[in-house]
Amino acid sequence: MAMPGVSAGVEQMLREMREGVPEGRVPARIFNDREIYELELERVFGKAWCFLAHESEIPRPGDYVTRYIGNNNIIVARDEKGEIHAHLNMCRHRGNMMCKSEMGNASHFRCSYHGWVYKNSGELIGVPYFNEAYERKLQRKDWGLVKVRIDSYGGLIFGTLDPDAESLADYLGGFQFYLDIYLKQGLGGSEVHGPPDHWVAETDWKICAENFSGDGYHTPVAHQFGFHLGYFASSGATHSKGWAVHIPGKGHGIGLGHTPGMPPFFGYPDELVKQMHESLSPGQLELFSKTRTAVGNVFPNLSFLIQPLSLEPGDPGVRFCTMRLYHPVGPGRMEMWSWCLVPKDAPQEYKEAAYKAYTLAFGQAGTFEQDDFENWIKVTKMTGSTLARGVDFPYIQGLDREPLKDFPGPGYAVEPYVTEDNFRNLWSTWVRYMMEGE
Amino acid sequence: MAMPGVSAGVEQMLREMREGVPEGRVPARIFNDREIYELELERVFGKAWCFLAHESEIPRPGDYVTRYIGNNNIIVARDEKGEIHAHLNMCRHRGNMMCKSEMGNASHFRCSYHGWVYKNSGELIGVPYFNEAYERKLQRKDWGLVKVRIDSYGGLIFGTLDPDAESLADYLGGFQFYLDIYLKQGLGGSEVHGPPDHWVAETDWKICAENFSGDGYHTPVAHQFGFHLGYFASSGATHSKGWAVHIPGKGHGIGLGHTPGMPPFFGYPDELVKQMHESLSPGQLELFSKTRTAVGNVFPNLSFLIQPLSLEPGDPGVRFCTMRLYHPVGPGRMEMWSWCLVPKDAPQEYKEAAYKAYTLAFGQAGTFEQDDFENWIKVTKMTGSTLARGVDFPYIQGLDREPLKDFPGPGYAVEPYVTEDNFRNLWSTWVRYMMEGE
Amino acid sequence: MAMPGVSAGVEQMLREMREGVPEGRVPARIFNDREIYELELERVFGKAWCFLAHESEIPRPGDYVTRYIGNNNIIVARDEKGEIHAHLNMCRHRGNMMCKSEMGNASHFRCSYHGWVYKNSGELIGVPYFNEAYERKLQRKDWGLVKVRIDSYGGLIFGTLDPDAESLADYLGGFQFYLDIYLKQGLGGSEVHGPPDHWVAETDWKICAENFSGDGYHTPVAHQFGFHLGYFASSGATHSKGWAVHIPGKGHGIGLGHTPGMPPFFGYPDELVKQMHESLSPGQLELFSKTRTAVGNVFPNLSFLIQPLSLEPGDPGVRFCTMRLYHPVGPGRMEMWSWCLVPKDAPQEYKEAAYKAYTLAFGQAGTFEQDDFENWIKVTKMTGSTLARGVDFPYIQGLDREPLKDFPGPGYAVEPYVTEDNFRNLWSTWVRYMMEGE
Amino acid sequence: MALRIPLVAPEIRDSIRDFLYLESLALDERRFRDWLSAFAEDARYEIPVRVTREKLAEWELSPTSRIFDDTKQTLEFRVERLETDFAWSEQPPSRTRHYITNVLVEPTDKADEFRVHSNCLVYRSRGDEPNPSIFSAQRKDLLRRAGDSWQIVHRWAAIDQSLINAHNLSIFI
Amino acid sequence: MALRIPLVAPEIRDSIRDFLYLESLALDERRFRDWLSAFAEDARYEIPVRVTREKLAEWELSPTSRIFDDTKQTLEFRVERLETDFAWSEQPPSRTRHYITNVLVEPTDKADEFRVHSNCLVYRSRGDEPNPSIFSAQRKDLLRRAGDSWQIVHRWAAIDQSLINAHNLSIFI
Amino acid sequence: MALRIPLVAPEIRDSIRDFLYLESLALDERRFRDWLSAFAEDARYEIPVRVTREKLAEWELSPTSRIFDDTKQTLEFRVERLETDFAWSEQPPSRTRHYITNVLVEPTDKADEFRVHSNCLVYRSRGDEPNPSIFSAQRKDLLRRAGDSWQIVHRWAAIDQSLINAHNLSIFI
Ligand code: FES
Ligand code: FES
Ligand code: FES
Ligand SMILES: [Fe+3]
Ligand SMILES: [Fe+3]
Ligand SMILES: [Fe+3]
Repeated sequence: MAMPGVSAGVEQMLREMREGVPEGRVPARIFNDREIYELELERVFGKAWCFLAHESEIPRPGDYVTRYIGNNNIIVARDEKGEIHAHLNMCRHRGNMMCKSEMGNASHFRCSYHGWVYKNSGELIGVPYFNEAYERKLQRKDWGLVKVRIDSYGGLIFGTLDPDAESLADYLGGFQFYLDIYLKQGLGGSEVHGPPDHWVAETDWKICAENFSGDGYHTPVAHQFGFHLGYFASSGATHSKGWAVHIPGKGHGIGLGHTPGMPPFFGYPDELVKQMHESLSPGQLELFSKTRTAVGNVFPNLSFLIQPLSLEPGDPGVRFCTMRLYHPVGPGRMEMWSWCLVPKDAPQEYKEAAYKAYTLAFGQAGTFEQDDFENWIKVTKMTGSTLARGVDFPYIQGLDREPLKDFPGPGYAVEPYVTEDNFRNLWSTWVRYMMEGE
Repeated sequence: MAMPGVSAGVEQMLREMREGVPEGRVPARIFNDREIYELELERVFGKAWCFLAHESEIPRPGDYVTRYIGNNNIIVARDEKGEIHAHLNMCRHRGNMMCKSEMGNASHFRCSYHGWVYKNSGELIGVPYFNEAYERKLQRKDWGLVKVRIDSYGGLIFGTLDPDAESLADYLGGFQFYLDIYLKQGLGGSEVHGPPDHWVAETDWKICAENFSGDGYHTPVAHQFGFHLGYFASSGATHSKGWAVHIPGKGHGIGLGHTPGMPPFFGYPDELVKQMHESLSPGQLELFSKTRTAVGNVFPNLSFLIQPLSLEPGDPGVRFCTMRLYHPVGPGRMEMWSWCLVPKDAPQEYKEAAYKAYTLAFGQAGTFEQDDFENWIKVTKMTGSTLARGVDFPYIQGLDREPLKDFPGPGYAVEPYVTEDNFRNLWSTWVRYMMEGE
Repeated sequence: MAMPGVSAGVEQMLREMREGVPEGRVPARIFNDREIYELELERVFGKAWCFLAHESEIPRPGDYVTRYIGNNNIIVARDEKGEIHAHLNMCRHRGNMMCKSEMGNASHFRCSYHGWVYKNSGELIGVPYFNEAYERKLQRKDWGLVKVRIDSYGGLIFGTLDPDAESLADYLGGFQFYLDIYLKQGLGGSEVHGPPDHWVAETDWKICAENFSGDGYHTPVAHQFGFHLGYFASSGATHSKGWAVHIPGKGHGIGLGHTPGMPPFFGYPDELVKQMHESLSPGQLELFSKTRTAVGNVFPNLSFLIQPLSLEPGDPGVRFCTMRLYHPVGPGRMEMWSWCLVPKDAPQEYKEAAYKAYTLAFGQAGTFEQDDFENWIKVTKMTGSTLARGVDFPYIQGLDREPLKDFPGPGYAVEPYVTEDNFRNLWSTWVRYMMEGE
Repeated sequence: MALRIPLVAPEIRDSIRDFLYLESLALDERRFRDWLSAFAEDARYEIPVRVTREKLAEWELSPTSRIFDDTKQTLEFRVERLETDFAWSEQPPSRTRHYITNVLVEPTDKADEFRVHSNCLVYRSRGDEPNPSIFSAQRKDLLRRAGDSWQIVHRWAAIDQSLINAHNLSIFI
Repeated sequence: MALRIPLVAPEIRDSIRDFLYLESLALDERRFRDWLSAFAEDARYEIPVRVTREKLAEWELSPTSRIFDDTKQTLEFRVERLETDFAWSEQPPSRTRHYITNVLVEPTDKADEFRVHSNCLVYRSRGDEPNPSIFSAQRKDLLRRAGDSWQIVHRWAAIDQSLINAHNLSIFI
Repeated sequence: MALRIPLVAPEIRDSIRDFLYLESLALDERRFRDWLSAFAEDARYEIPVRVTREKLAEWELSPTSRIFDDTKQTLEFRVERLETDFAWSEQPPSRTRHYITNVLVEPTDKADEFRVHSNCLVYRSRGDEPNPSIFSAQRKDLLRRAGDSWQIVHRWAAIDQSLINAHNLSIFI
């Protein structure tokens, strides 16, 4: 019965969590624990589809970026034929790092230790002293870079370390419908405005993942200044309004906040709105046009947010879109990667305005981001203590609500925006991964 | 037989230690070992009565300080009725930290993440969107802050994480008699001179606890400069004189150093001495008046010291009182918290002089403190090495001495001041906690 | 069957490694893993003969240096009779560090905590309050410093924590023949030019040990600048030429690189070469005179290198000799200790020139050293990731080559210089230590 | 010789250096309104995103990505926020200390504007966290004479890290 | 404008700045008697205890608690101690480096006394510990002219941490 | 009084200080040829090995061991190397920032040469490593007038650690 390589304490906690989540209980301990972290590297990040890069980050042949899945550094490169490949960024000879930059362009990678050379598609093609040292006996084809399985949706490149993982399409399981709000801004779709900024935080990645699975509950308090000063187009009185949707069993969730009386797609330039009538389906249009805030998370650790920010108190503001990755680097420790996605076909001045709004609200110096992380490092600190190990948190919001009938999109949809249905789905999915195989 | 969650190696060491202490052997390994540290958090700091604050630190309704028991951050607050409460400083909703300051005054605590509001007495009284999000189903009374059991003696507020712990009075077990030398300086008793200074040291907390359980042995060497320059009213020749007392089975111990030929209570202002004839019992008076140095520790990690310091070489000097807490924060790593206690009813100029003497001798820049910590970080470093794991230290001083008959105070009292009886009691108590339940 | 105190995963890996090494496979995981590190402290550094100091570092009575074996700090001292002793640098009373300096001169060590005094030969001779505190009952002879067994070869002082270890001569097992190239530079032998410089690197010590066991393969690439700019007397075309020798079952290995057409002993002053005709045996002369580069490692972590460096592009350059110790301080973390050995009887100007060449090439700012460590920290980083745990590295160079007949020196000798025979011997020795006793 | 740049009159150099010290004192004493007043109405405040690139890459400081991309108006937005009771990231406030060194002043083609190079090491400590954040930045400011003092027309600061070791940047550089 | 304080004559500012450099050089070279001589007979040397408080708390630097609370006499006590062979906390000695920046000099109502602001970053390394201690402090000194040099009448230094990351403070700031 | 050293004319002190800033700017902007040009043909560049010793030891900076022991020729060797594509230790390049403070200038017996004391804190960041290396050094340079600028005749820098917390020293101090 016992889970191999798992302590009795953690196994017990996971079993109780599996029972508890449907009843609205989640143990504090999962948010800061070394053993949980190490188990996640193997069971969550070793199994799930994890985000690597957006195609617009490597537009030309030879372009590459280096990213992470768990603690594995991965090269994501576009080969000369335009095909994208992902490989562990480790030389097969003695394990040196091949690409030491975050981005670049190269058709071949040459190792700086003994000089083995690989094509950007992973094949080993150069071995010094192949005659003298190897007597031609090394089978080059067996020693290419370690391949990582990839697939993509709407420009998002995902990778999985699990050869037996289901397809990305099945993994997303309908969440694509909602991702389009971020990825199909206008006919040309979305592109990154530039490289992400990233930073380290003493935060557990799961706290962020939960928050972006649709935590509309925190906004009026954690970002109270925005309401107070009139920089955010919502009010405490109506802030709970909107919808929450998740894909049962998959862990993905999104919150769609609605501000009564606001014009459709407010904060977008008209011509972009016009484009979206073509780029989006009727069901998407109906839903997204009413959406002030779209805050969603793809299990495990990729999030998105669309939201307006006002530069003048009270005006509806400018809508911006951010994509963020929570990269775990230790117990209660992560790297935050934050991108701004802009509509490819939007006017340049809108792109600039949206980017400015993004930097003012998100990214390391963003005023919303700042407050989120301040809260999150404190949650992480507190949940690491011995007393917290005995504590469950309540996840009962919307526990006995019925899902909405004839909701335009797939998945399990409820009203209002402020609820915890998405979180329960996130945690039951997470615990299933953690207990995999037992 | 095996101790659950304890490695064979540590269990073996603890068993041998339990046998060895009465014979004067303590293993070096206990002073720097990750597993020991983690076990202590659970078995020592999760069970014992631990110091939280002195009542004079939170004199007014609403005053609070945040402190630690083990790695648990605790709010110690005085409510509007003047009653003192202690709670885990963690929001029950998602675990955010409630009070982010070391001290302050508030009748209510509002969480900065989602806005739950608690009274400073711990009750949950405010939940945003109670209707919209919770459909009024959350039982507020079930979700107050996690309460910590407290009790106090002579202004010292202690807390325990163990609901079944014996009473504080039983826990102190007579050590109160000796604590009075620190707590009843004059009729008004003692008060803190101000907030403690605290700092981090690569030191195991137990090294300090042992030292302050009455290590008169180290003084002439570790603090040799004081003897050498005439700033300390003792001499190598007579330094061993005095008494050592401990409470068997409780772990508390005190050393009372005596300098022949010094006037009673030397270093105190006369009027304070007059007051002490009222504040102290005859037995206490008899003993304390002969005491130059009173250095004691309440198991596990709260210590006190009264001692004179001379500002002019050779003069008897000024008596000061310090209270210190050794807060464990990792294997071989701690936070030192150091207070100066002054007699509430002493003349202001004496308080100032005593405080100046304290800062010159103790606190982070204190000349005695400096040398102690330099030694202690080195002990910690050395005891963490693989060879040290096989080494026992000798604790045989006074092994076959008889306790003193008709000693004025309770507990097991011996002569001279320089002996190791108190330490053996400290270690046998510690190992009992560590092996609890087996 | 199970190895006590070893996880199933690591045990499995070690078993497979034991099978795999002879077939040319070594698992990436050994280069960055906490459990492996902790096991090494006990099984490799707790058993092997480890380098402590060179006799020329403590020439006079009373001279001492403090060094490490594993995480144990060791005093290596020359007593008044000129005899050398090694002891754990820990006071037996409470574990304080005795010598806090890297080097010095003292006939006695006095502890700064309670004043116990030891002779530099380890005997406890002074105990304060021996009457008052110990009632004369402490057996001084039982409480000397913890002795470390030592032995030496050619000025190299080694120590072992294993009382049952074979003799140093047996341990070296013939490698002395090759060590002489470093230790017998001229009639007076070699001496240190001064204290080592040392620094911390996020590198596993074994990566360095392998490299210096004769990794001629990396030189043309890792140190390409030297070839490219003409500062190194070799060329890619001929760089593989030379010999590799190891002592089977002992783990020691050396690579001897040869540059065709270079004069014997080029880079040494003539008079030194003349001396070596006396200091070396005919077999040594024959071999060493043809050697451009001599790069060797004494298991586990002591390395040497002799090599010429040109200050003018193209000229043969000046020969220097470095000795280096890889001191493990954590998983994937080490301290590098780097000395320059100079021939005692060489002209001063040659010593200076050799030292200048050494600092330009090795030591923390050395241009060759810089590039080695840049590669090594990257190898360490990459081999710590979860995907790397499944990866083996190929060690097949020279797998079915025959050893050379009538080679002038002992051990298993092969041609060419660039091969992996030495490494297979290194790793099979290492894994034997790691699985000791099972 | 490349180690010589046309330097300006000592009084100007010293006055600008003192101005930078006064500016950072305002920040470190959390007098954010005073600090704002150091900026011209048309001021820009920029911190580009740094990317780890190979030696000869065309850029290391992203031409498009920024951590701060502010005007005086948006700086005021930030200051206004810090003045509320809800700026959680600065509650309790960070303890900062700006170490301004290597100040070099160059003339520009405008007589009343000067290009000012400085190194800025920012020490930041929060709560009871024993490990401070230390930020290192190269600054290139454009300063304009304003009466007998100065105004910042352009503050450009490049942080010397690509992965920044702090959970947020709720302070100014 | 709040970013302007009445500054003093360049010679005075420069001479005071050089004096502070000389003072810290004495400390970093462990010439403690020389360092003592920088203090006036009536000098005070103060380092208050810092407490983490909410933004608008009446104080963050304790009005009553101090880490150092010295007169010239007690500084001499400390120096005398450092001169013995038993000052274990400095045996072997700390390697310190005082980085003095942002020096601003204000006149006081006394013609021969000046209020001097400076930032002081202290780097301290001990033994073979690879991680140094780094202390950041705001200093406000009162300096008095003494012949053609200066004397410290009041050294006030506030360390920018409430939980200090060092096992002791056996050095001076 | 020991806190007074004969100081030099303000113009010289300021010009030398600016020169040191320009030199470090060249390093931090990786203009290594420019940096080389700051050295005289007969220049020496020395960083001694530091050893942890007891208080009264005859030396702490080894009289024989050095980390750098360079002439202008060997500095050029290093720069030439950095200009290749194979200087792996600087590929990608370190991001350095040299904080030069406490500059004191002393005359020597040569009218055109000056002894310059400075403190040098070097911040160095590499790749996506969040923890920078921070080096603290005391520098004593000998500078010689060269036209209206200066040349370094002797750069002597002592790092304030005996066990240095960096995997290499591929940068200059
Ligand atoms: S590690 Fe890449 S070629 Fe050897
Ligand atoms: S964590 Fe406190 S209200 Fe949510
Ligand atoms: S520890 Fe050395 S004498 Fe006590
Ligand atoms: Fe938020
Ligand atoms: Fe003491
Ligand atoms: Fe090499």
